[in-house]
Amino acid sequence: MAPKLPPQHSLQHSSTAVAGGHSQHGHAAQPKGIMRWLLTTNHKEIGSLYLIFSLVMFFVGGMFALVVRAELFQPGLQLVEPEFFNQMTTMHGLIMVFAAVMPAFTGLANWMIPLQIGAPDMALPRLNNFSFWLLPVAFTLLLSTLFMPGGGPNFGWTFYAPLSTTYAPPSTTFFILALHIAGISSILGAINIIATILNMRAPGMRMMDMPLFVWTWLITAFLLIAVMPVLAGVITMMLMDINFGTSFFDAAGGGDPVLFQHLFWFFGHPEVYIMILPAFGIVSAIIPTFARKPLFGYASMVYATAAIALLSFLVWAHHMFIVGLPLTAELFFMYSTMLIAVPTGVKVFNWVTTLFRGSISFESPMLFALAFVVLFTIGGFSGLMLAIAPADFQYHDTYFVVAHFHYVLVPGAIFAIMAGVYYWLPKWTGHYPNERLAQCHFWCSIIGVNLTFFPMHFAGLAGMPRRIPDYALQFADFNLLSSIGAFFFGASQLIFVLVVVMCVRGGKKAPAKAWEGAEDLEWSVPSPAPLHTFETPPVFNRTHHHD
Amino acid sequence: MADNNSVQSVGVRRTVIRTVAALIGMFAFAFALVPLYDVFCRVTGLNGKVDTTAKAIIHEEVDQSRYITVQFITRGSAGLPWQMSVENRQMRVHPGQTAEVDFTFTNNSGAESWGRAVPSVSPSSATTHLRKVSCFCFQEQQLQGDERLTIPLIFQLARDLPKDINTITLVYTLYPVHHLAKDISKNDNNTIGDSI
Amino acid sequence: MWSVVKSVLSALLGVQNDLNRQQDFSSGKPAAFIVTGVVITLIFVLILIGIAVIASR
Amino acid sequence: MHRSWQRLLFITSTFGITQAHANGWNMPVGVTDISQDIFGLHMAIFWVCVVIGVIVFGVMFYSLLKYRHSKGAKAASFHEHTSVEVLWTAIPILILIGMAVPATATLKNMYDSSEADLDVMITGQQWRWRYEYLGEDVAFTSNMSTPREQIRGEETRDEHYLLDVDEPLVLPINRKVRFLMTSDDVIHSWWVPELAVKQDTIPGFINENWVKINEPGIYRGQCAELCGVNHGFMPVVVHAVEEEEFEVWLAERKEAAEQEAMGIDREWAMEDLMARGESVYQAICSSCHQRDGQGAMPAFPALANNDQLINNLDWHIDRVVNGVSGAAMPAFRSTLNPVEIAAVVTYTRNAWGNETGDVVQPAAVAERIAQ
Repeated sequence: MAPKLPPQHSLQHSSTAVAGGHSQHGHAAQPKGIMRWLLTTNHKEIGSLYLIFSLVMFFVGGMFALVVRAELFQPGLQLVEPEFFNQMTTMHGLIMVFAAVMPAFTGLANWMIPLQIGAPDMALPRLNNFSFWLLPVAFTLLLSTLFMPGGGPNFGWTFYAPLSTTYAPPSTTFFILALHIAGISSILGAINIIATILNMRAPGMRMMDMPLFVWTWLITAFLLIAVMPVLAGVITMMLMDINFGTSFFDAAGGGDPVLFQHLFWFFGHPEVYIMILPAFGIVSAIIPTFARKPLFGYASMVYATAAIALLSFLVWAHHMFIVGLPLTAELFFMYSTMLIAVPTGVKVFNWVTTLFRGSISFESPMLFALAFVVLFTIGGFSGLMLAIAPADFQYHDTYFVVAHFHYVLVPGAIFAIMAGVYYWLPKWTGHYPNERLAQCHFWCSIIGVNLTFFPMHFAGLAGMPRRIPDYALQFADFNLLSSIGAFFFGASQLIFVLVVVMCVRGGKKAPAKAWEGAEDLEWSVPSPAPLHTFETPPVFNRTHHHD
Repeated sequence: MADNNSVQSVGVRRTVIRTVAALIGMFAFAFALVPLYDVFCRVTGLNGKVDTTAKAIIHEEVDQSRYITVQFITRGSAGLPWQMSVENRQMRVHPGQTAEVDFTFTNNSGAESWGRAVPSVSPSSATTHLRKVSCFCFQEQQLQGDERLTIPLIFQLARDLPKDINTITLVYTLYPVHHLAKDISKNDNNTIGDSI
Repeated sequence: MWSVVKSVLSALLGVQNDLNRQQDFSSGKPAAFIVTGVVITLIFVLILIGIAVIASR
Repeated sequence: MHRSWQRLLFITSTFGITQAHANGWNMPVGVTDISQDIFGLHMAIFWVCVVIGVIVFGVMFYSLLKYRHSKGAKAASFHEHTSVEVLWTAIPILILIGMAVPATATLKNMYDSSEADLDVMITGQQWRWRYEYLGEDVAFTSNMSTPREQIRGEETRDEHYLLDVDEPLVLPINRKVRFLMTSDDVIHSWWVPELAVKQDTIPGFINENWVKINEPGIYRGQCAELCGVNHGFMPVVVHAVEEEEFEVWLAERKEAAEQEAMGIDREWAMEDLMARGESVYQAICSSCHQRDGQGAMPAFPALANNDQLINNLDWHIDRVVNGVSGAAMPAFRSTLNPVEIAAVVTYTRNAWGNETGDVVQPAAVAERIAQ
């Protein structure tokens, strides 16, 4: 999420990273200006592009959320019509999932994976450029549907058929196309990451020596490879239902609307883990650094991540407890969902045990990581409650669910991204972020997040359904609090932009090893990291690592 | 170093080929899930989906010890000017007994049209124990203008019907069938100015 | 073989100590672990289905 | 056995928070055995989470305070401990099994809809509910009755803002009522929190659920699945009454239906049709075509000054009776009776400047519906 301009002086630095690497032919003829960014194949520049893009989209999606919260500020319809309200909830979800969180993780992967495994660049640099530039195309197309006749997608980010097929606005075909392009971008990114991690590690670095961020991203990339094609399949079926008269999801033609949900959640549940596993990796890097103590149970963490990824394919129908599944299916998915709490719990216990008997300091990355552990766990608890199928008959499609997944995604995924940005900013820019402002950002965000999402638990339990533009009077107090919190949270993210911009432009100089307890390979290159690093593979020194 | 590079690029190529193969496989798998799901539904009765192929009557001893109430519900849908009615809205049968009930379709408009009755059974655990020997729901029906057609449904409940089931509801929803030539007119209906 | 199964089972629980892990990774047969992992996952699914079927009786 | 286990859970878990329900902060306990079981499960898992949370966060914050770098804490270097790891894997599994047992029992109970005394078919439509008492010849639709002026803030909002309907579903207490649920268009979800019934209604497919209400009262809920523009405006109201009262009500409804049926044969005056038509229009049609017939493009065309409608009476009746396939316009042939269809057609043909002067008689509509 950080707009970080790669160092302009990098050409002089190009071979200083590790002595001996001579710049390859072609570096001298770098295009300038816009063409440099359009054509760049450098993993750091592309990483920055991803992060800038996702930050912009984070604010676009955030604006949509604020429209929703403004309308829900008090009962009655004041600002927008229900039709536009539905477009806003849908777009908020789509943009945040596909254009903010996922590209932010890909951006961090682009920047950090080569640095953490001692590779000179990603395995497929030109593909890397292409997969980034697909994103602006996809989301310009998606956002443009808002201006088409009939409006943009208005059927929720889960786009259940037949509301998204037979009863959808005409722009749905463009929505499908946009999602296809974004999906291809994610797939290409995943291929690149897998190829990089499997083939480009520094000599001597085995799989079990890799930092956890690399491990979690490897598993995430496999998840992407497995489920993005399923999403592509589902939206292709929708496209055919809408335009070519098939009836995959239309009961009238012998299809089945419930099939859509099975297929969607077969993609959708692993997708949830795609958005959280890299966050686990970031937090697992930050907590040991600031506790000055090795990560507790490194191997368990890797295995738990793999176990979560495998289990994520077995739990999809817990999103569908009330569609009328047979009893046996209901029980199966309840049990498998409850079991996923075990490896997730293992991770939390490992982080807490890493803190135990450490030597802990509280710089801004650590604050965000600690908030992640606490608030993600709270989201996990409500997830455990939702797993109890009979109780889910009451929770399903209420604000309780909204509270649950926002706790997992906002102070979960997004806080982890911000923690990662603060953690690696010294490496990217050569300057420490302004600690006072960063702490201010942290405390504002903590207050804002909890004020926004905690009351939603109560609203949901009291009976408020999701995705309604207006509500009964007994929900008024909760919504008032949530709306105030949302505007406060939104405004406090401007501090984040300020910190990042200030950090790019100057600040306290950071040494190569910017944090006292940091051990991974990225801290062996100078800060700011020159444009080209590890052109000669580094010597991997295992004693500094996990065993 | 050049050696190392070529080893790497071979590795990268191999990884790319494998992941792309996996991608294509998963995309195909998504489409394969459609028929798989169908088969799965019919085998397990999930979703109350009924096997739409005729079954042979199995001659088995009628279980006189219990009665099952079978309810019939007929529903219309938008766009098809047909009326569907059933002679008895419910009947009581013994498991193992073969039963017959007449359904009447009436086309209320002057033009011919095609329709299909989509069946659904509740509770879904009864689905696999319901044998339809003959059903109008197996295929699309055509009715001429103002035509009235009576078609019997012949079915049998299997003796091994779970003991806790005492009521079975069969629901038929009539949907219009748009044949290729008619698809264009269907799309016309979707255009704004035309519909009310 | 038994040690492979044991390692995969402990991996599913997310529990493995460094010593065993070193042994696993020096055995140099990743395929064995992957196959065992997939088989154990399938067995796990079947057991879960079995429990669900029995419980729904 | 399961039941006593659940009662125990219920009693222990309600301890100390009996006021939560009254405050509207927590899930309602509800008025059925199932809803009480669910509430028990909810509170039990909640307390399990609280206890785990206190322990985990306790250790975490203890470490954060005790082992501060600024206080000169020296880091230890341990990074694994197999027996502790086995323990913290095993304990959650045991807790989860402990939760799964009562949850399974409740779920099985919820799925047992056999031996029902009354069957009600619930059909979701954009954006209203239709209720049919199977075998009783009583059926009606239930629309939100909260006036538009309250939504727009032109009037004070009353106590049951957005949760009031013109015709509630009336059910007897102490009797097992089976719901058969389906939909005419998109997926809806019928939900009443105090009955703990939430079930998707799916076009072309049938779902089952059941309820046995213990206490008379009025219970309110809403559609829980996004179903289009007016998803937020299709409330559910259930009026649970004593069994005798229910029988009386059912008899009255049957009689009223017969009265209505007789109305088909008589000749109706234009004013009567217009008056009746206006109330039908505002209840049923106005959510899409708007109160003034101006429609909401592109999905809902205007009826006022619609040339096709004005010039073609047959087409107009056909659209109302048979609907439009693949569009939002449902077939009203089984939802509205011939009198209502005739009235609403007459009304739309003579309102908002559509001065055709046509009077459509119920008998003509009835003939169209069933020959």
